[in-house]
Amino acid sequence: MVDAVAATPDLDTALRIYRTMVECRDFETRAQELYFEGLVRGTTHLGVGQEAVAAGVAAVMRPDDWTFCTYRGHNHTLARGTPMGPILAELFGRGTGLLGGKGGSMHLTSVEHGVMGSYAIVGAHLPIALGAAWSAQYRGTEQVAACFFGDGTTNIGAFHEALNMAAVWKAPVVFVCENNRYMEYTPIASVTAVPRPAADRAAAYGLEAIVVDGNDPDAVYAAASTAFDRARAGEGPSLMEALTYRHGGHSRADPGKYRPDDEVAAWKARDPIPHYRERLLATGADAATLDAIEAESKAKVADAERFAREAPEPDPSVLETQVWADGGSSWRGPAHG
Amino acid sequence: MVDAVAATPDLDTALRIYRTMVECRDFETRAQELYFEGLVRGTTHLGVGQEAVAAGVAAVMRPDDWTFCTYRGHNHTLARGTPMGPILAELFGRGTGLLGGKGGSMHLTSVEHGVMGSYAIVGAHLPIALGAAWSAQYRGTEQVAACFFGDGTTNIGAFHEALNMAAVWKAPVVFVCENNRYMEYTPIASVTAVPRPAADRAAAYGLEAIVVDGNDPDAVYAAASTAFDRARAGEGPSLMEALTYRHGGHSRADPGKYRPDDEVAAWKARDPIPHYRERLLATGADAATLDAIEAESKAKVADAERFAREAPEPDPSVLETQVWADGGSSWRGPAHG
Amino acid sequence: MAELTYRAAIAHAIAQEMDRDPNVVLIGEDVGAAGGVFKLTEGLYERFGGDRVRDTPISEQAIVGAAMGAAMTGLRPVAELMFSDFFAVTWDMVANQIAKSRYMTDGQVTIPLVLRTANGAGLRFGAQHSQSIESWAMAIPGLKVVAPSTPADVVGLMAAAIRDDDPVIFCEHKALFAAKGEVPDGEHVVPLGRAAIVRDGRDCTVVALAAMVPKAVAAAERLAADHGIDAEVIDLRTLVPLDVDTVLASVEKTSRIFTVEENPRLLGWGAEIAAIVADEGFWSLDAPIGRITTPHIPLPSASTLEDLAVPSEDRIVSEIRRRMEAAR
Amino acid sequence: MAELTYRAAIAHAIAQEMDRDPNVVLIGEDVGAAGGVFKLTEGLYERFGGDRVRDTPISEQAIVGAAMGAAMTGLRPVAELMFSDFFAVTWDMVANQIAKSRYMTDGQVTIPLVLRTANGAGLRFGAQHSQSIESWAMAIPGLKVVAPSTPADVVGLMAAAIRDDDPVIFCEHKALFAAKGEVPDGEHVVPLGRAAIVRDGRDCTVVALAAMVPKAVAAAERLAADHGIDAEVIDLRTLVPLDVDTVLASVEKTSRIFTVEENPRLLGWGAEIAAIVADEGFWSLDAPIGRITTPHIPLPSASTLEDLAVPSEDRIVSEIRRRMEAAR
Ligand SMILES: Cc1ncc(C[n+]2csc(CCOP(=O)(O)OP(=O)(O)O)c2C)c(N)n1
Ligand SMILES: Cc1ncc(C[n+]2csc(CCOP(=O)(O)OP(=O)(O)O)c2C)c(N)n1
Ligand SMILES: [Mg+2]
Ligand SMILES: [Mg+2]
Repeated sequence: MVDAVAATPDLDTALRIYRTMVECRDFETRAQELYFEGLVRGTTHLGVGQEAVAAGVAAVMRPDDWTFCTYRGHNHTLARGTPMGPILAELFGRGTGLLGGKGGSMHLTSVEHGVMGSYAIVGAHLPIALGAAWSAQYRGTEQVAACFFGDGTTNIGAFHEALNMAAVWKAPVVFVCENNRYMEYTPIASVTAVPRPAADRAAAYGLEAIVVDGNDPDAVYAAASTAFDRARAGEGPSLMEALTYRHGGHSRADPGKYRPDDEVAAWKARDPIPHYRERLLATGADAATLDAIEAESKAKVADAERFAREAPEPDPSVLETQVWADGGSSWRGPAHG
Repeated sequence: MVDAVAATPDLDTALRIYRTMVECRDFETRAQELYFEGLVRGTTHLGVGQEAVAAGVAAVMRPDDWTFCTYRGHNHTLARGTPMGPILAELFGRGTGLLGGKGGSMHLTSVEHGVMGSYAIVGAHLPIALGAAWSAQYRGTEQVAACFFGDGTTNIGAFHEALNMAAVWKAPVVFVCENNRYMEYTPIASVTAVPRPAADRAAAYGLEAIVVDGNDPDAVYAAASTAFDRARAGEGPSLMEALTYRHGGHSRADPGKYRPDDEVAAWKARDPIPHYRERLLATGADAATLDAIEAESKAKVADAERFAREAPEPDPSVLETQVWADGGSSWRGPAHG
Repeated sequence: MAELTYRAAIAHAIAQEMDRDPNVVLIGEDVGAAGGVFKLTEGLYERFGGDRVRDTPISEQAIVGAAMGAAMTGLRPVAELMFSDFFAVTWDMVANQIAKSRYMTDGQVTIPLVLRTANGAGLRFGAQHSQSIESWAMAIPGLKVVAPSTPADVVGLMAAAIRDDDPVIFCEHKALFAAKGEVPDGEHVVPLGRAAIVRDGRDCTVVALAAMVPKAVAAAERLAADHGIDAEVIDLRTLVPLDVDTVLASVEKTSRIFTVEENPRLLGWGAEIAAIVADEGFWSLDAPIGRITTPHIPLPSASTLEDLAVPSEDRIVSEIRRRMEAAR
Repeated sequence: MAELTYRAAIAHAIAQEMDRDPNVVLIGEDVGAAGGVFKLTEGLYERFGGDRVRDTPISEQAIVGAAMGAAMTGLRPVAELMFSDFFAVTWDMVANQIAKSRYMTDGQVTIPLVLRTANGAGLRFGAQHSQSIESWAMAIPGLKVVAPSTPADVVGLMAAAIRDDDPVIFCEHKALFAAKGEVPDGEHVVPLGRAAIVRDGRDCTVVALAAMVPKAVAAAERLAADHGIDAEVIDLRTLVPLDVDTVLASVEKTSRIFTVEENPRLLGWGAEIAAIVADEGFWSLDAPIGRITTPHIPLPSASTLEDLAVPSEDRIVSEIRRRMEAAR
């Protein structure tokens, strides 16, 4: 375990982390309710319980750094500052959604905020994040790509290829495995040859094994600081494994019943948000500040809900836009004239 | 390094190993000449210099064990007893070739001899070999699948997926990496994050790191014995890395000039065949026996060449056979009638 | 006869074959204890045990490759790809290894396996979880391709697919999972390569597949009732083998043909049907061949947009009507 | 004008664009110091250095994925897939990620990259190293698809592909590597989506691509000289965008159309051409549409068999002649 000594967030940063976690939690909790109301369509994958990873890493990122995440990407998308309204409208499938209704929950992207996409096919974004890092390296911009994925993702081929190539190229990419112990409904331990699906593979790419308490944002922050510094210094990629847990099921209506009750209870007792609140109070933050953050978060979510409820359905005309860079979708050559 | 103490081939076995190596060498040497004569068509990939791996592993295999190898598969195909004539005729693209002219050098297969195919897309056969092993496990036959591949193959996704799943399933498969230091023209070290492309990854699958002198058939034999015993005992897969070298280029007419002269010279000086001859003479074999093996090999190759030269071109009618198990290739539903 | 959902028919069909042949095994992600993310394999793990119903890691290349290796050596594996879009991750195994190995070895290896997959749109899952990939498979020599539209065909075609000695891509349509239908009692097998004429008609031929079949039938009823157009609807059921005879015979009768396809425009299976008819059925044709497809776009996730993208009953009706009237 | 081989035209074209734009970079297996296994990138590493011309491990998913990530963030990568068959290994990156991300993000990301690959048969490399995969790519919305038949088009279309803001699959035909042709001096760019009429004719239209173009032209000369059939030959050059207008205009003139395709029978690009003509060009047609293709089989390696499989000049002549005479 990397402990939180290496780099510790100052109070401002810690409050920012707390705000991020609270907002993520409030947003997703409400989104789930709206799913059961039938307003959120398609599928969603919540990161409730895993917020410390998103918040801790985002806190070390520069605005021009890049986030690549998965279908379980609400937290990561929010953590970079993407506004809630368009995200929720996107979950509703509305025209003013973040992606105009074309992508949905699984593909949240806000290039403006450095969120380069949420990827829904397991493993695909690891090479893509490496590619962004390569571009930063080539252009000498000192940008870093952060790439988030789950424990289950460590068993797919793209993981292996991306890690090796990133290491060989010394690409400035930080791979963050959120080990929440399950790939959908199957315990990761039952399908993985090593106990730590990411960390126990690090050596296969000449990398250090980094395991971090993914429910402790300070620990995540510390490990991320080291990894980002290393990346910016041209020393190459890192692979960190953050141990965490999703409170709910894998997606949508999944109640997550395949998990032992006591396991769920133990992890809920380690909920990162109330714990961090305690720590903040113990280390100098005052309750009023935290209360305000919480209230502001609730208000933001309410605003977002209003925005999403009022958002129009997508205009039918957009169906055939944005396949190509010219904005259209024609597959015919230019008309002869 | 696993040394040759664990299991040592008895004299008979050692002579069998020697015979295999000599036959492989003679066959490929002649095949290359015939390539330059224009009789061998398409492409070939020689294993000249790497014979000890094929011979050492084959010597521990049961007749009903399976070999899965690559486009560089002449040695492995021969080592299981596949007759030379049909192999050479296949390289000529003839109708009595091992595959009727349909597969060529890169796809040598002789199910009858346990050679379940030579695979030409890097990495593909690792999962396939695992599948055969799974079938043996399921049916309780104690068969083992041996799967040969190169150093370059360790960087492709299928390698990772197959190793992990084989380890989790404790499948009776022995993965043998023939590390000949090059993936086509690029030195493996320049594109791989670890010095030992296979062995340094073994721990990522909970496996022991096994490095063996791939130019020493006894060392290969010893390591393979352990691995096959383990597989048959239901203890799961092994991954062994055999250090070796191809004397020639990657394929066809490649002179292999991207390699330093002294590197080539050093490895040629470690040619497994004369070295093994020396060892055999030193440990009880008599020269006449070895001479006879060599002479018989030459005669076999000459016979094979005669067979191949006389072999007919494929009959045009076979073009459209054997797409389907019914022997044909029709994509139309059965005629109504 | 029992009424089953399309969803339940899947597990029923697999159970029928697992009962019959101990070499039939099932692997895939979450197919075991969890019964599949779509509950398509529910009860099989309990009934046949972990040796025959195995959960895998997220390793599609290993899953499909292992199925191939097992099929080559005596088993009849059924492997699930959770979403058909994931075929792309393992396309080498499917298109290069499984499809070609028999031919490349001149028949030395036989690869009796079934790759089952949740295919198609309708759940608002967006571009990477809603594709119809049957046309990808049709383009690869050496693969058989099946896409049932009813619970009875799920059972009958699954049985035929599992018993077949060749590799079969078996597309289970997500939008049909809840659909109900009668399934014959006892063993039920439907041979591959036979289309079904699901509605007789004289004015035009409408060729459909999977989820487009009920839509085409409903559209045909409306065309008949509201517009006096009597459409014959053919459910292809399998793309390979392809029942060319049934299509040509129908066109001979009707002189007009439409395809109704869920896939994107270019090189959907309808293009092959059109090309075949424009050759072998040319002299029967009285009017241009119409293909009703998704536009050549990735699928959007918003319900409004997804519904616009995939051919709807309304669009089928209006397109056929417009063309039939233009040709009069 | 300088005479170049098709092979040399490739490096020449890439160099032209690398000179012009520092964001153009090249990656792939053995593309650097070794100059490519087919010597297609010879000299580029020496000229542009290891930062711009990078060797990779055997990791096609990482190669193509990295190209995508780089393209999204400001570079214009050109990535080589050594053989087009290997697209299967990375099909998810190509078909699911690269093709769809712009649409899924409603245009937030732009992916200007070129995936170059050695395509097609003729070298006796067998089923896994000889495929023509341009039709696979054509079926995926979001991909542009280019397949030049001459050195000049290699240069001009490569320039257009690299400058294009969309992903382009660029198929370099192995059987043409040694072919020579004139390449214009100075900067040469050929817009995507324009077919070339390479032989004027009045009796029938023959649509071809890549290595089938010279065969179709040679066959047309023989048809004219020996059989009085005056065929118009169209080199499509790009499948997406597809120059439908040129094809339809030609069919309007000739009333008959044939495709000459190297790919297997089912769902080759010719099926799409046939389907389009059977719809939009239907009233121009006087006879069935003929597709001359490889049978629906994997490609065999023996020279005798490979030559039988792929359409030959002889087969093109006899097939067109047979059909033209039947229709008279
Ligand atoms: C290639 C591929 N295979 C399967 C899936 C289906 N799937 C979606 S999420 C998931 C589990 C992923 O587990 P993990 O990586 O641990 O991430 P988590 O969902 O726990 O965040 C699976 C199997 C997929 N999307 N892509
Ligand atoms: C997926 C894939 N990528 C690239 C190739 C081209 N290729 C054929 S052999 C080879 C090198 C393989 O190196 P290695 O695994 O070390 O085996 P060796 O040839 O040295 O025996 C490459 C890149 C291929 N066949 N398949
Ligand atoms: Mg997980
Ligand atoms: Mg090698």
